[in-house]
Amino acid sequence: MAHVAEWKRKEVEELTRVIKSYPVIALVDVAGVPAYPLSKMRDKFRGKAIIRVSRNTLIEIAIKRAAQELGKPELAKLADYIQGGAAILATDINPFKLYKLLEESKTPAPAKPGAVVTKDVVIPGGPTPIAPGPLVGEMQALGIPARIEKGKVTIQNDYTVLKAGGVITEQLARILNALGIEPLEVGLNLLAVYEDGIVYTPGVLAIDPSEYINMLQQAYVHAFNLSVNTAYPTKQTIEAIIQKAFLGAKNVAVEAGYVTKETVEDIFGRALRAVLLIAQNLPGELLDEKTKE
Amino acid sequence: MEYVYAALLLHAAGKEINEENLRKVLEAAGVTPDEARIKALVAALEGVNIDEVIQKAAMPVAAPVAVAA
Amino acid sequence: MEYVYAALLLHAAGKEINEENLRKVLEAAGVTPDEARIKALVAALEGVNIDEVIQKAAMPVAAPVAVAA
Amino acid sequence: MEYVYAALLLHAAGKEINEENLRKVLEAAGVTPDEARIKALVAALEGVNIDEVIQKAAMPVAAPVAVAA
Amino acid sequence: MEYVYAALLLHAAGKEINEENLRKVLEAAGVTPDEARIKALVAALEGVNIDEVIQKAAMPVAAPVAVAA
Amino acid sequence: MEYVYAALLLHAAGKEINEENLRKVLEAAGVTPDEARIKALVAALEGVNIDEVIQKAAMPVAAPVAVAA
Amino acid sequence: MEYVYAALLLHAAGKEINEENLRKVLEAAGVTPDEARIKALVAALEGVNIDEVIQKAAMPVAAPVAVAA
Repeated sequence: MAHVAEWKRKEVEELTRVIKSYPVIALVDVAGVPAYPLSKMRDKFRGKAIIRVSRNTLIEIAIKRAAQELGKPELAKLADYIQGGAAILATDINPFKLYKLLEESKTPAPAKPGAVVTKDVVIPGGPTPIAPGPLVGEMQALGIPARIEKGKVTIQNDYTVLKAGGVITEQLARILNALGIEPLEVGLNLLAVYEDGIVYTPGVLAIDPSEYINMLQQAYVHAFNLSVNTAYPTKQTIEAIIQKAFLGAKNVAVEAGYVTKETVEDIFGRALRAVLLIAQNLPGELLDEKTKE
Repeated sequence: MEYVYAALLLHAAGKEINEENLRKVLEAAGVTPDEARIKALVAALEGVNIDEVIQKAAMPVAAPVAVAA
Repeated sequence: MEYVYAALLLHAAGKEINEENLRKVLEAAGVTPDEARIKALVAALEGVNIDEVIQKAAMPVAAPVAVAA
Repeated sequence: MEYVYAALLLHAAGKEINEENLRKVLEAAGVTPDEARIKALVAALEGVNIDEVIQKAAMPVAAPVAVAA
Repeated sequence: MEYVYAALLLHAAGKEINEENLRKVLEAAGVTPDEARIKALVAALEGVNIDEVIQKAAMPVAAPVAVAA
Repeated sequence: MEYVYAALLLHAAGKEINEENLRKVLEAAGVTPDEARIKALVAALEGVNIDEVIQKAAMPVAAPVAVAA
Repeated sequence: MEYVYAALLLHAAGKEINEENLRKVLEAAGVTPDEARIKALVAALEGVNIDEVIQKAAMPVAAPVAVAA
């Protein structure tokens, strides 16, 4: 490190210190994030996380040094994920929550030619502020159902003009900007997170909350079924247990044609329905007034 | 269900649902009436407004299921 | 409806639904049988699968269910 | 429904549903058993597959019965 | 479900659902009562309006579903 | 439902659902275990195939109603 | 499902569903906790109204009625 400039040495020392003082160390890509959103992000995470933008090489050295000094070899692997304009985000926040927070804090940005969209780009149906002009022809050329109504360009119905993963062309960028549609997202892209000997990648961290909701409901249904089916009463299931027993008893009585005040309606109903169903097949002159009603 | 049909037949014919009538109808249908079942049925129907029950029973519960074919 | 109840009673009793049997059951229920209606009923029920109809009438409707996962 | 509950209790306990057992259970519940109802229940349950029936929904069907309009 | 049927039997018979009564009914059905289960059931039934709960079960299903065939 | 969840957790973990294990899990969850409820649960689950029981709908399900139009 | 059962147990016990509590409950059940799964679960359940979610699961649904049109 003898030839290393003084500022670089200080920078690495500072980065190493930050990495060593937080349990959760994330690598984020700040390339393409303008200064203003980045400072807004810093404000948002103030007190919860420290964001340090630096050169990729210095970040790599700092991560490896911190790993060595802490005796945590797994931490060094985080350096493998450095790409783009990497920055260190050090925090106490659980990696999964951190990913969620970063995703939620992304803000929409105007279309740029050559940019890849992460979500489908939909042009909503309805009137637009655009006056008739050559743009209408360009829209129609892309399949957008644009028409002129009352002197304004109107979109007939919602139209997906670009699928997720698609590249914005110069022409589309012009149209989207004219329509005021911002199809891009600006924010910190999480590259990888380290905590407790594990490096988490976005693929792992992108959890689907609805899956967990489903599992919760499934678990509850399991508990409910177990309780009711084994007649082990709990506050939440005692009513269902009583109902199950009652319905079972009623079923048996109805099936057996054993008339009680609880079953008379069902039993007579069956007989009556059988009669009505048969009556459907009978010629009209056989039906008496009651059946004809 | 013989006993139930017999009872409903009597009711539809405007006759009283009592032990004797049930016995006669069942016998005419070739059933050897079980005294206990006859008595139990008559007892169970005591105080039951059959017209009301029939009317309720005839109404399809809820609306017929809407089926998208 | 008496005629149909009588037919179902015979069916439940395992007896044939023919003119004679219907006449006997109806008379036991105090109904003066109308020959034409008896004949028409017997004719109409030919080819009807009564067991199937009864089963349909007994079919349960959806009960409140806690969904199995 | 006392009689039916008593029968299902016996069934769940793996005991035979007969007159004597029903009588014992009903008496233990403070009910003075009615012989006719006991006999009728035992007779009615003959041939009924209780385990199967219990699982079926109790609700009568809304079999869309199109009554001739 | 023995314990629950025993409880419903007592309820239908107009008797209190307490440990002693449950024990008597279960024994009459030939079940050796498990004290813990009896206690758990009695505790769970506290404050439960059985008539209301049963009536809810007897009610026809809320709304029929539209089913794609 | 704490007790049921504890039992399901033990089952999912491949552990025996016995009084001691239930007690440990409940205590770890900050619940002071009620001996009667633990005993009742263990008794209720005896001989029960838990995998089967948790999948079985608790309420009777209507059989598919085939209605001929 | 161990992790989810553990979460519901904590919820039912009125305890917070956090990493430490989950770890304790799982360990008491003889499970060696997987840190990643615990973290993911805690993150996923943050802000989720569990009572509401459960109630939706418990909602009685009409069983799928297959109707042949």
